[in-house]
Amino acid sequence: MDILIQILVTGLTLGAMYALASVGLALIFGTLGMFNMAHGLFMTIGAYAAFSLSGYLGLVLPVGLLIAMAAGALIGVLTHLLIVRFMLTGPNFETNVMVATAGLAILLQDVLLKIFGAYPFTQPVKVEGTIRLAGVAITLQSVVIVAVALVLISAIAFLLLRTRFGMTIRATAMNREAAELMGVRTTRVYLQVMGLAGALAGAAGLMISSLTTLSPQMGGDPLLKAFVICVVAGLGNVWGAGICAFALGLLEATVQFEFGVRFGFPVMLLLVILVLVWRPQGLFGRERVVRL
Amino acid sequence: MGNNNLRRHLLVAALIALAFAVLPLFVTERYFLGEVIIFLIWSIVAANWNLLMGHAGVFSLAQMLFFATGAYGVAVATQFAGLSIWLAIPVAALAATLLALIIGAACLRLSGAYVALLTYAIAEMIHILIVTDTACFRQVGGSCLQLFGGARGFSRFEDFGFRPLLKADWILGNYYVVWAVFAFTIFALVVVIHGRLGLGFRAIRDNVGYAGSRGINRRKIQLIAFGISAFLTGLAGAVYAGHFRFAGPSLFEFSSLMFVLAMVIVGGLGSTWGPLIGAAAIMTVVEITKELGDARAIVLGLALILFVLFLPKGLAGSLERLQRATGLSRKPGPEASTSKDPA
Amino acid sequence: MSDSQPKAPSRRKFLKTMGISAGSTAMLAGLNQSASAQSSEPVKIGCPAPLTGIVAADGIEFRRGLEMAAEEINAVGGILGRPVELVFVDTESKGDDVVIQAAQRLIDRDKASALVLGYNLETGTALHDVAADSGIVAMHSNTVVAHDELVRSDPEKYWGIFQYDPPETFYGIGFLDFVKGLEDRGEFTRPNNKIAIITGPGTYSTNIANAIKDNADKYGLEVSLFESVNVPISEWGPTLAKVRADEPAIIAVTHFYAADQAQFMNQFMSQPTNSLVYMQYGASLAAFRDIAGVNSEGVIYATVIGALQDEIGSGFAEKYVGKFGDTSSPNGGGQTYQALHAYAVAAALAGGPGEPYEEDRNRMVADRLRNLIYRGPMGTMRINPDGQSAFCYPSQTNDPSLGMPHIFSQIQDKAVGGVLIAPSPYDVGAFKLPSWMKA
Amino acid sequence: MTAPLLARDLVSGYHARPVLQGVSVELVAGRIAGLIGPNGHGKTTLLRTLSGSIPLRSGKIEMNGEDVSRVPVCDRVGRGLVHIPQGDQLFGDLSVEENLRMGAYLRDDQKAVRQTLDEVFTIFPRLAERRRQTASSLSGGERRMAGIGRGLMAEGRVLMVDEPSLGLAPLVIEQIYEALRQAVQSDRAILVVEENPSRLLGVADAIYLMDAGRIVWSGSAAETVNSSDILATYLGGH
Repeated sequence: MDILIQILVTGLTLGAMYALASVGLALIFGTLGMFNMAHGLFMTIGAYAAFSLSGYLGLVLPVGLLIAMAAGALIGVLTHLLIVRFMLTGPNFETNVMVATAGLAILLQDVLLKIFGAYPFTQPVKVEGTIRLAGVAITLQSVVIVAVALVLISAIAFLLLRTRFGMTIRATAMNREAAELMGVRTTRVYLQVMGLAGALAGAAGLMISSLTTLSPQMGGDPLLKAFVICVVAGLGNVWGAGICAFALGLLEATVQFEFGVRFGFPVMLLLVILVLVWRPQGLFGRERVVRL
Repeated sequence: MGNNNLRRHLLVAALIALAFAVLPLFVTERYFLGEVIIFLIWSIVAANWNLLMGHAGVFSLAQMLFFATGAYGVAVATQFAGLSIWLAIPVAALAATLLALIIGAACLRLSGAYVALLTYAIAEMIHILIVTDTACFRQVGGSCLQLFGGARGFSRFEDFGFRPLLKADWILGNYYVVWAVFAFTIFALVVVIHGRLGLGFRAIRDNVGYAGSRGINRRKIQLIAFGISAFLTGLAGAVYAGHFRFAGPSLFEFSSLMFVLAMVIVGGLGSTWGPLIGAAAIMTVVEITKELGDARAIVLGLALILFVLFLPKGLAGSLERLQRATGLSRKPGPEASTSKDPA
Repeated sequence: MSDSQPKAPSRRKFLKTMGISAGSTAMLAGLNQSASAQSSEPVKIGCPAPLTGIVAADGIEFRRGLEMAAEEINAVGGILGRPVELVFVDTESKGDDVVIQAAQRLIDRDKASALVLGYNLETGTALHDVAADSGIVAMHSNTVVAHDELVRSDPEKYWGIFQYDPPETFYGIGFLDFVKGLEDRGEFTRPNNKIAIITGPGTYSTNIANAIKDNADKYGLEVSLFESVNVPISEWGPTLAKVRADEPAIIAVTHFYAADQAQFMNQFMSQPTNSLVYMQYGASLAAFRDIAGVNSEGVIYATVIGALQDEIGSGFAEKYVGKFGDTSSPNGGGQTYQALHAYAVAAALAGGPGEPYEEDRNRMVADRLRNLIYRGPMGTMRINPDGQSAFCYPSQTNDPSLGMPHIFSQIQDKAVGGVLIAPSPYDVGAFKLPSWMKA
Repeated sequence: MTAPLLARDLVSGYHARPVLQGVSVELVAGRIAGLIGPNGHGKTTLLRTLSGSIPLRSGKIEMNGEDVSRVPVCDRVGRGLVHIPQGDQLFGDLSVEENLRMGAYLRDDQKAVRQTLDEVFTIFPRLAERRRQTASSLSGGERRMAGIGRGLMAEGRVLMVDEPSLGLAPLVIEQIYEALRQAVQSDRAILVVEENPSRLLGVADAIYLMDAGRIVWSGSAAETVNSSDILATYLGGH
């Protein structure tokens, strides 16, 4: 029983982190059809922003969260304005943008290394303390992470499904040209999506850094897992990504317990390989299937 | 036209191979020769990636996995199977080919970014499994050696054997082994790119539906591309392992992948000689940044962004355009080379 | 080192302000004075270090340690009048191939007379051939037994390659001996006979873990868990669940990344088991205490190369932290710091270093190094001629002045770093039963 | 009086290949113009050029006397130019009603939008029945209705419809043309593209015949009837 709860807690915590990391990625892919290889760095920048400004603006979580989200949104918007915008209509957008954002990731990571050094700083913006559930201790920060993930994902769900802005994003995602014929300024929609996804990444970065530490390469691992989740869920499927994140978090925790820690991630990757080979549209996906 | 092209490029290949054959007459410094060896190897890897990505239109991120397979193949074959390195090299290249055919078959139903994801997932899974393996396969002295070398990889296995033979000039022996693989590769690539196979590549890359209606089997062509590219890349990995006496997981880390990708992109995707130009350019710039302090990552990152944005055809493309512009209009300078093509 | 010092400073104060100058720098200064300056050509010292990538934090400490040592050496006239000039090449936390390239570059391009470095990730013997081929001295702290084996296989070729700390194989047995010592003195009574071993990937971690595993039964211990984890690992839930399901008397974590170890403690402490917790290397770094905070208190860690807590060691640590800030780690920087000082003394004694390929000159430096007993902030460096690694105290010699101590520390106050609890005579405090354990 | 839409000597195309080689068209308020011609000769390209989806290489597009040649798509929509593209081009995962509301994307007066929505539902009662269904679940005819309905939602002054009858049952075609006839009565200018000219003969006030990227013939509805042999030559015996 203890063990079951322990695995559940680990799985949900992992799941929440993965969900935060992958929802933004899915949103960008779903709307722009682009793999944002710099998404991990968006997270890292969010985490460092909260870390650096917390000294001035206090250590309260909501403030830190806002800073992280603002920083993520800013870098998302800048990425769009300075890089993505120029490539959207060009040939080979899909592959070119992967290369360019990968370059951006290398660049930003090195800039962070030069500014902050490699020291693994601890994230001051977090909640201390533990609670007990049936004899198992659970850190409050884990609870916060799960809560933030659920709130943010619900907020995104509400935004996409229930607002005019969300409808515009979805319409643009489904058919850019038709959306333009409705009078939608799709370049602006893309910009907003990049900002929104950046904000989500920033929040994810803050949450991840509160469980681990800050380091310039901290985004690499969550990004990989976010890719896994997005593929398994079906690329661009925001809901699927949220659900899959929690499911895969639980799967990873179970595999780690049953078969050994080192098999956790390889099993997830194997899942991606199987999904891509047998069901390329993902478990929940319908749209944007590139098959020949 | 195709035949003429083939002959012209074969001539270029011969000149390049000749130039590198006589280079050690002028350069004796071990570090510089070592860098040229590495340049030759990265050129092979980049050129083969370009074959797969630029010519056959398969955006595979498993390139360094093929390279590592060649290197690991040599390490495992010499260390565990007791094979001579000269036998181990072709065996390792064949192992890379076999792996590529399996991965290629798995990729057949996918295209574009999906291929990138699948190939990357495969490479990453193998990477993690190797790196986290701590079970001793064999005890070597006081350390244990895992079946695939673990996080450390293999080192100090049998090399080409030039040290006892050439003494202080051992590196010349290594140089000519690598040169031989390089020369073989560039001739092979010219024949592939400008021969019948290349025609098929271009047909499927440019228009899949059209190529299909012309009876060109996309799956078969892409599998062939995977196979050739991986064989030559594996060969490069094998001689790399022989040169450094090393095969380890860092060979197929993400950062290594990006390093070679930068060469392909900067050189020019889909060109013939672009990857060589790109490898030279990137290595030179990285070398210069070492003098200026540590700017390697910034240079690589910027190169990837700027070239994709502003020079998607790479240095090879710009060179060609410059050549055409000056050749046609006899009017050198930027005005001549800017075309007004809105596409 | 300001001019406005009182004329006769107390010895304490002298040590504080001068760092380790009391010992070796004075000797070097003496040598420099007696020799007429040979030339003003700088002595190039090359350092291939992991300045980026996963172990960049350590690589940057190695650079700092060298910079501080070079400054001190140059302040007393360099090596026989020639200033020391440092050249760094980033090895990106990668493998042998990159280290070989970096070393070759430092030799051929920068004309390095010697390579002085800390460790490079997962490359035990990469630079040996490069340095040997060019006839220069190389000093590293890769901490691998493979070094000894290679040097032993061809001592004539590897005359100039030194591992200035003992190989990692001493860690495993040293740890078990340490626990036995605690038990013998009645400071610790094991609640059961089980030991849980958690290793990371990589030769260093695995070799130590295997040494503990293979020798556990000799100490009456039974391995209840042997888990391999990957890098980075932040969620220890499943591993801890296994630990909690079968409570061991001792938990040994040989996965050596400070941040990961700190997370282990944070999650362990939410529901601790009645076990002694031992951590390899990472816990010795400031980052560990910073991240784990109060949860770090009670942890035991060991290193075969760490700053001692005596006058020399503490003086160095203070100066180092004063120079590079609170997030710097004297345990990292101290390695290269001590190595460069030792090299400078040996080179001066030998009448100056040679350029690459000036093998005879460099051989003299190597001979001096081989015979030098050098006492720095990390303890005594004395090279074992068989294998050319530093002697380990107490595993190889029972004279503390003749071996580099395998030191065990316990974090007893998160604010000040570990208290050295073994071996004597370097210990400055006693083992305290961690708060989570039942007496 | 200036024309709601006037195009002069348009040249445009995809990548290196120009499709339109100097096309001029004029639309008149309250009139339906028909554009006919064989497949693959630039009819759809003309519509996409007019709406701004394809950039103009040379020539000039004016709306009510104002040059809009360089104005982006969404701003042309803002000026009242509505392009109902070929095929469905619906937003598959949105409901029918959401699709229709997207048509009124630039309109702020929500009350008026609701009124237009009711009007569209009156014209196409089938859409009212299906309003909660996702667009991708509709039948071919229903999708075309939704597409036209979505175009009507914008209340634009110029309506361009690409192949409204392609592949549909005669009854549905009749319904769709009825909708266009109603639309033109509120003084709109309409351009309808059809491959089959017989559909347009009773509807259009003027006909343009397009071939190989040029307008090769144009005339009023009456002239068209008299010149049926020209049409037959171009269209291969309809």
